[in-house]
Amino acid sequence: MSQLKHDYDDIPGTTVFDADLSRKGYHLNTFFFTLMKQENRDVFKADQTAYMSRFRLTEEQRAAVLARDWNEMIRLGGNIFFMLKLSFSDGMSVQQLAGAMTGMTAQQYAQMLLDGGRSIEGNRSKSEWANG
Amino acid sequence: MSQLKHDYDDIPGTTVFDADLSRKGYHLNTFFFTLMKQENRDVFKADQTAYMSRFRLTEEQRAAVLARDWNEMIRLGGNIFFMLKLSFSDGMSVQQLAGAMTGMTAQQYAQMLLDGGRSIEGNRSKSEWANG
Amino acid sequence: MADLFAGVTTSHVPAIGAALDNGKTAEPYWAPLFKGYEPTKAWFAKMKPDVAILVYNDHACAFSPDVVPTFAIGCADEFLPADEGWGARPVPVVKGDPEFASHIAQSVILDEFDFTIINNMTVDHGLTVPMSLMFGQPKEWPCRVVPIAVNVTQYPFPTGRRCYALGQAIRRAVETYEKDLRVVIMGTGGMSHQIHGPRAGLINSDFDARFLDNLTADPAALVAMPHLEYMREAGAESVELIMWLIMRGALDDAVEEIYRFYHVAASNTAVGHIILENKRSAVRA
Amino acid sequence: MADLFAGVTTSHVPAIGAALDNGKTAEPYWAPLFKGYEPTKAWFAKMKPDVAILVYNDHACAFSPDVVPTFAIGCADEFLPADEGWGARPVPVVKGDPEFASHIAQSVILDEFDFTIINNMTVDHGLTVPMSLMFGQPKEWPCRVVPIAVNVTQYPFPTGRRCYALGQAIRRAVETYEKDLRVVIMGTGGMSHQIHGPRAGLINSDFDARFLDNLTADPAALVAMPHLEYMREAGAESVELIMWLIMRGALDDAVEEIYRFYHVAASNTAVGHIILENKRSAVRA
Ligand SMILES: [Fe+3]
Ligand SMILES: [Fe+3]
Repeated sequence: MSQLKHDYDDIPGTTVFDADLSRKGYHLNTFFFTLMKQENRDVFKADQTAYMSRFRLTEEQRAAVLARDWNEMIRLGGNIFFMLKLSFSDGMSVQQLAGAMTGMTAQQYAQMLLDGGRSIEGNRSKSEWANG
Repeated sequence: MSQLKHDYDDIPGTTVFDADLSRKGYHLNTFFFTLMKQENRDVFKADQTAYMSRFRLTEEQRAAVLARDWNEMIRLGGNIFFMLKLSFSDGMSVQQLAGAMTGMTAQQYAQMLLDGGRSIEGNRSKSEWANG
Repeated sequence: MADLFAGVTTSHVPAIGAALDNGKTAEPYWAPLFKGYEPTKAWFAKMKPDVAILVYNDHACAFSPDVVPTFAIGCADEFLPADEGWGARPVPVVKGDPEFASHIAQSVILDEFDFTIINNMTVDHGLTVPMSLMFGQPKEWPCRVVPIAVNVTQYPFPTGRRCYALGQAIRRAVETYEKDLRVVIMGTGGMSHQIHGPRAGLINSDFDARFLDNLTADPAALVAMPHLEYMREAGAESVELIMWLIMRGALDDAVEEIYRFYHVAASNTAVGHIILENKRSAVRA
Repeated sequence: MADLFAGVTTSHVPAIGAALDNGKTAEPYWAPLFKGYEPTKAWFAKMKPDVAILVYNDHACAFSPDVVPTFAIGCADEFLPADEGWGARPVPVVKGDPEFASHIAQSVILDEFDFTIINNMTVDHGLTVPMSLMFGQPKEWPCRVVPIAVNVTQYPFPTGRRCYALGQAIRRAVETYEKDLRVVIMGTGGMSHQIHGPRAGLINSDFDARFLDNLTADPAALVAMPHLEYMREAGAESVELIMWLIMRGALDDAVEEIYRFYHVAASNTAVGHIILENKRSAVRA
């Protein structure tokens, strides 16, 4: 295994939003932040691409938003708390948003939580995950 | 002498901008802050009263601004660094602004600084000032 | 003299607010949770604090990507509920206590904590959901609030040790405030949860139980825990638990655990809640 | 490895910027002042730092009345000069060093300093006037800048002791940065001045001389000085001098005073300026 840049890089399925990601996602998160106003949400929903053109997003970031590819948004610097503005605008609950990032169906994910949640066993380290 | 609320209350001719003044001057300083944009300065200069009506200033604060009564602005919660936006908008130098609060003419004040500035002797405590 | 007599911690899950606001508290999914807070509401109704120092994290609502304060204190007259993307919660305006907040700010800054003073901000579910859990749905909140916002948005967050020390500094600040005030401090956020990425949905009830036990009895065992351990063991977002250490630092070493409640899960989150009274307060009561 | 080899302090009077921008540097009023910075410009041209950590105070330009951070660090790519009421100064954009700034932020936050991280802000005369004094009027500034803004707008300010300790934490941060960087730290503001109220125009050259002497030789004598003493003895706004202690804390105990300049007055302010090199750096050079 190559040396990790940060201790937290070993946690599987997890992205810690640090300064590097903050720089990468600055304009993306600024875009999300504007969705806290109804008038902005209205304009965004009427024409997502046009609204996003107001912000200095990369092509990848724009595509990830349009596709609602939440894991990809995180990879591109999206911060989960800022992303909630978009998912709330879409009428999603936090459970629906989180579930959408796991590869499970909404029902499977909800059931997992009813059953006590994802176990910590086997989920501490990337070394425990088949695909890291 | 009555007990002072803060140790710094004993410094003559001086107002320390603390939390109490910050609350008192919040809207006044917010108004000053907007003068950092040319378009706002233009609107303000065209009709000062109309521009100030956008902010929740007290009648006393409005009057002090119109009269350019700088000491009064400070008494009413103005912070010197925010007030500089107004004096710079008026084309005053910091020396002209500071001098205007001393009761000296601009020339007298400039000369005092050329001569080494106001002495600390006699200016440490309100007890040294005839009128406190 | 102001008297900080008790501390309360609770998770602050947004879905709890939505359940309340949409009249779903009696539904089978939600009823056990709200039942767990009934004793709390009774305790608050009896104790009648004048002010709550409410430690929470802003979830990217008051603070844009431009500004990330490690510790921020709200010194405004009032705080409007934030519109987090689906309209503001239909809850009362949160009334501040500018004079008390400014006293705390001044005291902790001179005590070498580098606060950011906030004179205008909205407050999100991190603050309003705990208010709803403690007080239900009144027309006006029954106490004033001093909001203290802690950065858990962008790493690095303040350390657990720093948070605990801040609590101690807040205690010193309260003890030097001359007005008669009954003060409670609340630490919110946590417990186990992760709401992003393929590992979302993680819950570690053993971790939570140990955390609750130690919070009352042995907080020294918690202050040295690195951020990594929270994030790895109890989900990335469980690091919000550092805010509970601020609450604990503000209390005496000797506390009585008045009430505890634990519930899995609300939405993605393990809900933990505890009420601690300083033993000296219990004696006086 | 990054090497913090020297510290520089200077007053940051706005009128100095205006004199430069308006071509008045040869006028009798201004010539002695600018002459005093000629050796400094030569020193910078020789030492060629890659980055300046520039400690200053925002004069209510980047920070509205809504937000008052005690310590803020600028992690952006670049910082535009602020329009303080008469248009922005015609100086180059200030280039940041986001990676180095973020490293410092991370290091000092984990070291229990409660920074506010700023990802977007303008910079006022407090930062740009020192740049002009060090570098003159180039098309591009010859080094990158990590701005650190200290609250001296709203009382209470951080204590001198806290500022000095922050300097020490910054030193530790620089020492753990892996890139080869030649770093200088600048503390700006002061010296004697008061620009408000009936006592405006106060200058206390004895105080300033003692401060300069102690800054080099005995900073421990300065760190305990309460805000009251600055404000009373050297004018309310002289409390900006606490920022010089951040510079000093970042240097070794053993420093060599390379240059000193003192001039009364520029506009309302006594201008003080000092260059200190770490002795170990002098050995290596
Ligand atoms: Fe939260
Ligand atoms: Fe200054």
